[in-house]
Formats: sequence, structure tokens, C-alpha cells
Amino acid sequence: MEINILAFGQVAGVTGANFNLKNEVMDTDNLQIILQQRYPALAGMKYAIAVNKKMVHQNTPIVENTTIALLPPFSGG
Amino acid sequence: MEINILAFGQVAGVTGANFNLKNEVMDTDNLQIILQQRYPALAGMKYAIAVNKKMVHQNTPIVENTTIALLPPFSGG
Amino acid sequence: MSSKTRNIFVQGAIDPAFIGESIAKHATNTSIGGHSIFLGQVRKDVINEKEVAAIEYTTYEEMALEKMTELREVIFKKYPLTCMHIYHSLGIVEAGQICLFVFTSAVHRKEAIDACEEMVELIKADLPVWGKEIFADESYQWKLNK
Amino acid sequence: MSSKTRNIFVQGAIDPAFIGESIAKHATNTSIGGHSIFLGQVRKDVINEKEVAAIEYTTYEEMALEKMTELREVIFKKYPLTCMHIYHSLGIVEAGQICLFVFTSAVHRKEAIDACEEMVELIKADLPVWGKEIFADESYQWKLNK
Repeated sequence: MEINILAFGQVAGVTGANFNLKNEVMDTDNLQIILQQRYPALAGMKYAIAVNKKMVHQNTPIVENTTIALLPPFSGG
Repeated sequence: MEINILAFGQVAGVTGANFNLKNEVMDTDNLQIILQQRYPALAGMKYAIAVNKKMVHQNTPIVENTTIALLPPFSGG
Repeated sequence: MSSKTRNIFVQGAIDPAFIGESIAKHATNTSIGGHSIFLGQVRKDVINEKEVAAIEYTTYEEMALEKMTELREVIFKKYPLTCMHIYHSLGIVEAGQICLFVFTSAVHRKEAIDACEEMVELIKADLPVWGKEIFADESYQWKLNK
Repeated sequence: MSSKTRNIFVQGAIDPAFIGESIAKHATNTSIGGHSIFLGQVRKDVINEKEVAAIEYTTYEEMALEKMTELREVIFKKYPLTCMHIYHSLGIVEAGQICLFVFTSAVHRKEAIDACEEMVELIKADLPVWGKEIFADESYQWKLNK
């Protein structure tokens, strides 16, 4: 399974705005570990994960065709 | 002493916008009694009295060169 | 009274384009982070089957301007505002038109929003202004503020 | 989702003249008694002796528009509004320019005012938008909302 990940704000500055992971990614906790390994600069960077455009507040399975987004704290307005 | 009185809103509809009282007027309580006699239509009409552009909340003496105004409830905005 | 007395009254309705222009003027004040605006609009209320066509506003101008100076001082003491502008119509304002424009600006949004709301309440309660609701058949009744 | 998804985003600053025009459009809705408007303006903050020249806004648009539909529903359920309009800038907005325009209208002022304030807080907290504060020397830092 290849998953496509969108990133925004300062996270995008580290990962790029759009990238793929070819690893087997089980769930969002697992995703964070993989991201941390691939992008050490994410350490200490606060971000939330959205799965199919909804913020996740607990570990959430990642299945085929899931849209993943990495969202640093919002600062609109 | 002749005193000049300004009236506004529905009170002005009864008394006119500007009128004189030639009676001896001691204070604001006294003024209300005189007005009531002269303009029976004021009965049941709610209004406050301003003396020199300040609302009075208790009986207030009326001296020479006092500006008196009769103010029905405000309805600006 | 040390503060300058400003005139807040305008004849007839407040033009929305004027509101746009007032906003634009604040672009040069780059310490402002938030503006709060309240606009009163004349409602075509139906009272005893008659529609309000317009409100005619009158004031005790001398007292009103003194009161406004006082209210401005109250608000500026309570909130750290960058500026505040207030306009109230006199004379005829037709249903659908703007009769009150309260505009506060501050470094942070909270102060602008709270000051604007409080100013609107003070104007409604304390400003010697009277609205006469004029019906389509030219009869009228005096407006009551809630 | 049954509600229509509206686009709230505009490229660059929000023109004060557009705000005036938006207000003018409401003259035909004569049930409205009060409008409340909040405007966010980009501040020329000084951070480590450098002035903010502009903020560049980006968004996760698909998610943001879904979220806005949801927030609109929350507000319309809670307050009896006549209407609500929201615009947020994307891209570069210079210091002194308007980046957020929230506009609520209701029969009575209280509902318009409360709904506008609550909507502003929801937008700041829940809308996936990011502001990059760009300094005069082209360096930048990511904006943090309080």
C-alpha cells in the first residue's frame, strides 16, 4: 500500500507539501513513528493528523484510499 | 422668573418642542405638577427631566438660567 | 470637559460606501489587529397590520454630544482601543437603510469586540435620541427600545 | 452533507469597498435590525527588532470548506440569524490590509453580535489555515494564534 500525505505550514517546510510513503502504515500512531524516522526535523514540531479531512484525536487505522494530512496549529484570521 | 423648556419625542407632540412657563417653579417635582395641570395629555406619558443637560433622578431645584428638557424614553439606534 | 466634542450625527441614512471608506482609512494604522462594527438597520416591522416604512430620528443634540463624550471616555478607560467612530442618523431613514454605525479597532480582537458591543448598549440606553416609526399611510408611533 | 459548500477564500487582501458593497446588498432584506462585522487586519508587529511586512496565508482548502459548512450549521442552529457571510484571504496580505471578514445579520442586535463573535473564535480555532509572517528582509516565522 502506498499512501499519499499532504502537509501544511511549517510541517510542509520539512516534508514538502505532498509526498508518498511506501511503507506499510497500520494506523496514525504508526505513521507518526515512520515520519519521525524519515524526517528527524519533525521532532518537537507540533502537528495534528487529519484522516479523510477529519482531525483524529486518538489512534486511527489507515486503510486503502485514505487521505492523510499533517496539520500544524492553525493560525488563520 | 420665566423658564424655557425643551421637549422631545411624544412629549413634544403634546407641549410643542419649546415653550415657556411664567409660573414660579421651585424645583423639578413642582415643575411636573405644573406641567400636568397645563397639559393633561401628559398623564400616563413617561418622561424624565434633564436640568442643564443632565438627567435628574431626584427632586432638583430650578434656578435662574436653568435649561430644562423633558425627555421621553430614548429609542435611538 | 477636556475631551473634544465630536459630532456623531448625520442627516438621513448612513451610506454603506461611507462604511467601506471608513474601514479603508485604517489601513495606515498598522498596530490594529481587529475591527468590530455594529450596524443598526431600520426594520420593516408590521405593527397592527401596518408596515413601518421609515424611522424619523430626532435628538437633543447638545445633550447627546455631551453624553457621547462621556460614553467615549468610559469605553476608552475600560478597553485599550486604537480608535472608535460612531455615527447616528437624524431625520428620515427608510426600512432597509443603516441608522447606526459603531466602529471600534484594537490591537487584539477581544477588546474591539467587547467595546463595540458595550458602546451599542450605552447608545441605546443613554443617548437622547428618539425614533418615530412612520407607517406607509403616514400614521406613526414612537419606537420603544428593548 | 446536505448544506451547500460555499467558498470563503479570496486571493489577497479583502477590499474595504467590497465590505461596503456587501453591506449595501442587505438593504433589500428589511427584516434585519442589526449587523455585526468583524474584520481581521494584519499587524506590523515587531518581533526581534524585525517588522512584519505581510502575512502569507495557506489552507487545506477541501477540509477548510467542509469545516466551514459544519461551523455555519453550528452557528445557525444556535442563533436565529438572517444571514452570515465569511471571507478569508489566501496568499499575501500586507500589514494594514484586511484578511478576515465575518458578517452576521439578525432581526435583533444581540443575536448578530453573539453569533459574529462566536464565529470568529471558531474560525481561529478550527479552520485549517496557516499564516506565515513575512518580515521586511524576506525572512519569516509561522504565526501563532492565541
